[in-house]
Amino acid sequence: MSAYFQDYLTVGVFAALGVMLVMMMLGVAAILRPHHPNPTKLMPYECGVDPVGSGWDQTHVRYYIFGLLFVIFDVEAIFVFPWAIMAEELGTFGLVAIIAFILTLLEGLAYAVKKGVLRWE
Amino acid sequence: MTLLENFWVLVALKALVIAAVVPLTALVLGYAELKISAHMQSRIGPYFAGGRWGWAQLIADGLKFFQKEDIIPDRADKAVFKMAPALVLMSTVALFVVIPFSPSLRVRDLDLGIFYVLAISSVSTIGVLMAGWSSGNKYSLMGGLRAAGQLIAYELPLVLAVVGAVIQAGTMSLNGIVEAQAAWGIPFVIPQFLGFVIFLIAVLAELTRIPFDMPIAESELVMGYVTEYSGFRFLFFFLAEYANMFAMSAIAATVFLGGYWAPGLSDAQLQYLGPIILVAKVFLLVFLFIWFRWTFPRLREDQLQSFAWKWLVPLSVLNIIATGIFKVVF
Amino acid sequence: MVIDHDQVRHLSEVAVSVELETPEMTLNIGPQHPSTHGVLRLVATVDGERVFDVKPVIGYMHRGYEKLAEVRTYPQITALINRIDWVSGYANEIPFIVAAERLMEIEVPERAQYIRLILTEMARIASHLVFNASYPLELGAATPLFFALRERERVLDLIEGVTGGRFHPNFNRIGGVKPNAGGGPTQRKVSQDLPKGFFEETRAAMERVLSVCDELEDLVAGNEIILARTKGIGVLPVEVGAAYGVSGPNLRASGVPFDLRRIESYLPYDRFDFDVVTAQNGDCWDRWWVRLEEIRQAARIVIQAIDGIPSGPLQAKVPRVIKVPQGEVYVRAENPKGEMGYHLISEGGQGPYRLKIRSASYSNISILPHILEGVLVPDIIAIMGSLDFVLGDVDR
Amino acid sequence: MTFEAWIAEPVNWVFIVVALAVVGTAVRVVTSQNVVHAVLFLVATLAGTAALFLILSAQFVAWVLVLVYIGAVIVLFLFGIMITRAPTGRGSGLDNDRKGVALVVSAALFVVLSWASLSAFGTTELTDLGEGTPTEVLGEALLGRFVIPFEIVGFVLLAALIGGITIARRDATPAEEEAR
Amino acid sequence: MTTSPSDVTELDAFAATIAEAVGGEARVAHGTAKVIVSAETWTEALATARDTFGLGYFSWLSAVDWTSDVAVGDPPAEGTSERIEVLCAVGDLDGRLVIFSTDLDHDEPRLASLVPLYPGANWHEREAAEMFGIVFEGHPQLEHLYLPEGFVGHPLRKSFPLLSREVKPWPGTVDVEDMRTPDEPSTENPEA
Amino acid sequence: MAILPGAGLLKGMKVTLKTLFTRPVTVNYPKVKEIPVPRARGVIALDQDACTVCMLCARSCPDWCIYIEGHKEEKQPDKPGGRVRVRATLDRFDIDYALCMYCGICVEVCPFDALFWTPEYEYSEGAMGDLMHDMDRLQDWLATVPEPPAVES
Repeated sequence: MSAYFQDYLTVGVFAALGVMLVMMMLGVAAILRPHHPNPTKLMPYECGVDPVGSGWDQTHVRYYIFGLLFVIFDVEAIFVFPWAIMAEELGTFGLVAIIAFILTLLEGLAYAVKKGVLRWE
Repeated sequence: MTLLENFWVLVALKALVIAAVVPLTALVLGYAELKISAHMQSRIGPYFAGGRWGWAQLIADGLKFFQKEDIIPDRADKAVFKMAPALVLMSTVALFVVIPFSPSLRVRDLDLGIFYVLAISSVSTIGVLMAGWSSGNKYSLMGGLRAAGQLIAYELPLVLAVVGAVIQAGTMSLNGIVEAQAAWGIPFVIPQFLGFVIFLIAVLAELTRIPFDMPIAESELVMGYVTEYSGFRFLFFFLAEYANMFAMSAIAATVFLGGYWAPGLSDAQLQYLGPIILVAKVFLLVFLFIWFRWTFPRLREDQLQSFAWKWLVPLSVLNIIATGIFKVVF
Repeated sequence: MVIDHDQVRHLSEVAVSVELETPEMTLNIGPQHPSTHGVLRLVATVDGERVFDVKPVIGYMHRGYEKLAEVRTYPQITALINRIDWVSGYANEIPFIVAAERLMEIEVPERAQYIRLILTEMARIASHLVFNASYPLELGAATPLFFALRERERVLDLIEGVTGGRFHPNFNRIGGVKPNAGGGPTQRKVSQDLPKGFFEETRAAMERVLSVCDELEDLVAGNEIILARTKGIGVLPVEVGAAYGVSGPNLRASGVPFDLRRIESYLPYDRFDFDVVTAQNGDCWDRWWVRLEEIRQAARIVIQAIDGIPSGPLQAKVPRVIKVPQGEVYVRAENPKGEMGYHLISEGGQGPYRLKIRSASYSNISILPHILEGVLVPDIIAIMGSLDFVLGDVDR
Repeated sequence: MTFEAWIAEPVNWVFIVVALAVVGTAVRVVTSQNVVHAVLFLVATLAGTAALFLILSAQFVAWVLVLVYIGAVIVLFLFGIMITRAPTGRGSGLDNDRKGVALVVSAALFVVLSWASLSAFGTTELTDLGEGTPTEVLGEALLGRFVIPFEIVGFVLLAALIGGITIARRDATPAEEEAR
Repeated sequence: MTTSPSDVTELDAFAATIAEAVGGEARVAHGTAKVIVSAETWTEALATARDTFGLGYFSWLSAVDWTSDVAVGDPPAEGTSERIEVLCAVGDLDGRLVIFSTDLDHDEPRLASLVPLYPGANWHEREAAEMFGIVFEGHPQLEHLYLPEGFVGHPLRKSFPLLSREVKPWPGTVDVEDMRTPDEPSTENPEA
Repeated sequence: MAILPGAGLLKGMKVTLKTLFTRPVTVNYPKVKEIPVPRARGVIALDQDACTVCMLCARSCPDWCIYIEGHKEEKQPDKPGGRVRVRATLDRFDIDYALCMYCGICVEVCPFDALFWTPEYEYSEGAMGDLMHDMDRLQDWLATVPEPPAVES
């Protein structure tokens, strides 16, 4: 098996380990813990009064626009990585190209700031 | 082929070690937090369990959780509710894969190292959102949404802050980054101080610790996305929080503070001193986190967003450009 | 291409008003909530993090003191009323006792008045320290809590040393302060004068209080995060506050020197040199700052009082069984939370015919629906906490 | 390469298992009665796809998938669900009667895509399977041969950003402008 | 010093001026100024107080149940006419305070609400309404404030019994012998 | 609003760091105890011999938590020819600490010095009913009554 596959098999094993830890510990605890459910206990907590509404009411996420910004800048950041490890080899041309790329997007951020998007209403 | 060279035996062994290390870090860091915070507040903190200094306090707490009832609210989305802590813990455990403890002691040295860390750590947010949404509780939902909002604000500075170090090291492998610092003779914190500060702030936000703990903000949202969790499921969030704190501090120490490397030590010495050096650096950072937590209040959601977008992102981009120019021109 | 700006604006408004509009959610804050200081319930109508409307629901702790007072004798009522605002229990007794004394037309000995004043100011320090402890906690900082409570312990120890009670001193008697009690098997009825060493201990404690004020100022006042969370938040204009009956530090933070210690004459405050602390903006920050500064002023008064305390009897001559002559009187005092007053109607019996208790927190939080309109959820806590209320004082 | 030879490779078993899981969760995404569940199945689908990329040696792309899609796009999806009037509770009916049409369209899409990729890469064999493409190669390609498209991507992202801001946000009223 | 404020005469004059302006009667005793007005002129009187005399600080509002029909406590000393007296204390920020008073019918007390004048009267009127059964006309939300929904009775009415005292016998009734000391009052329980 | 990490944050950190190296003020409670002041109202002690069953305390208690029963007893004269005295004897003297509000009125009104405050505080119970202290238990507390403190004049 190649080292590459070993790498990611290990990652897979560890991801599984996280889940297994949860299951194992819950399994052990299941033997010890009591189980006496009653309707009050199973009620969602709402500061001691009966819950109003469903708990799944829609809420106004005011930072939706931030989410949008984030996706776009995340993509940008990812494009920077392949350059970053090769910065020296790619030389001035690479540097100019990546700065042009970054500045293009910073312009977007500046636009967002100017438009007042980065404020909550 | 000896037994130890077999890949599966080796992976199983490492998995066992990490399975022990994760709860252990949570115990040690949790205890450190209890004691340090107590003394910062002129209290003596835990003193009963285990006799001296109450060293067994968290072990007793852990045992207590074994006999706690597992309550899943009847309004909850049960499948998602049960999955959420597993997902959070999974991403935490997976983080431990790449932490290099010495030149050879590590689980795996991934080629993409730091990039892998960033990707995996963003997964836990999905777990938090799941926990918040599935509880069927308003505080949880708001907490989950705040956690997600926080992630989108601070994931970016986190990603951008390491780019500078990657440029300097010319690799994304964590071992490679440490070796680059060793070869250079100074840790990256000195040339990349700005990057380091931004990374630390972003890590604090990622860990939802004060001053960025709006997702759990107990004075507003009771306990945020973990409000409905009890017993062991609650413990998993606790475990994940501290294990994550350890892992992220280790990553920060590796990328910016030279990891297992210390000046003046030979490779052979680093082989066995490495883990101690790394843990010492981790504790330094953890102490800093604890110190922040017990000194500062929390920001408001909108203030945090603007802080990230108006200061951290432009600053980290500037840092990248400056580092790039420095690297290419000089 | 020409962009039709009207068109764009129109589209975006549609997007905002139709798609992004969400149904309102009712969020309960309390009664069992970490930051409501007991059992207060706020029914908030929120949209995301924005609050439209807040309806406080009180009464979870209503104990009916006004009714209970109608069936009790005057000494028994004194024991009850220090439970109204338990954070500054001692200060609650004063206006009631003074009200009864005014109807009986009793002149209280000087020394007793000084002791009352010293303990009242200590109660004020204790109460404001609790505020300084809990307010940063509500903004997320846990440590100031312990610093403030650490020094409050010293003050409470002093109060306990004199009165025997930490929270509920029950130390005032009509005509003076508690003259005696079973003192011990060998020395029976002894005087309850200040215990030996009280003056030095008080002086030392006031030093500590002043130094913890500096510490709190370092921890909280300079903190940029606290400033961001409190400056300009929950601004309360004076006229609005007055129309709601808001009093005490909350009103002084808005800029008026409305301090009943200067206005009324229930205790000899006119002999002391102290500043009435006011601030200008009336926001959360100012309310915090006024209380911190008032601790310093109170410590100043205490030190002046122990320096100038006269000797003499502790109790005026009063009949063994107290009957208050017919009449009615309203006496109000500057309590740590604001105006605390008792409207006492006596028909000549051993107990009052009617006792109306005007408590400060009740009026102070009645302004919540007004002041919380349109704020963010985290600000609810910041503003509510800055009003410094005690549920016992609200519900009575 | 014969099917026997292909199936003899253990890595291809993994591929089959993961691919089946991806298809299964993808089906659940569209059949799920609850939007949030659908999104969570989408997470699983994306994770499976990332695993497929890993098998195909494209490790950078795989983690990009995790970072951008699971870490960012999914969060955006969940936000979107929460701010629109989409029902998020349990068992809220999401069905409609246009399943047939959708099935035909997606089948057609599948055929077209399969045909396109088969005709383009059908005979290409991955020679360095199990090696893991070094990211350096990506960097060289991106800033070398593909530098023009790379810069264009920057502009496309900028356009997306400005478009998003314009649509999702109304301009401040003069009064608000004043207050700023 | 504690028995009377120093500026009694000034207070006397102030109360008299107000009483004259609102057509009421002023009574000052023990440093407390009280202006008695009729129920019809209630809102006018307070509007005058607020606008003409600058009494913009709303201190409190409450009521007294004057009756000889008492379930607990002592009845008034020399009998009284049955009525509900509403008291409202308003002041200014310089320290003057005047208590306005008006008498209402004992069985069906009604009074105009002060909420439009003083928003702070909201809770005080709600409290008075549930405790005494007064109807405040024009109040925006005359619901229970302290008492649970569906509570029957008005607790601060003198005829309302105190349950805790009804269910438990008074421990002081047990008597071995008459140990009354000369200055001790009759063993009448002051609370029963 | 933008926040730059500034001097204020560092100032606060200095305070907490300084406290980290000072002695804590709390004590290790069951092992170390803080001594309450002599006047502290912890629990009420009863001197049975001094009590004359006058009921003053029970009558003046605001929440009726004192229960007293007694009977008359004839006491023969010490020396022959003396008068036969009638003496009230205590049968029951209970204080219900679940109800008591520690106001101290009973101690104050007692004309015969039969009741005393003592600062003892460790008498919490698992069940509310156990907080009813009978006369023997109250008598036991008498040993813990401290000397009154000296006073300032």
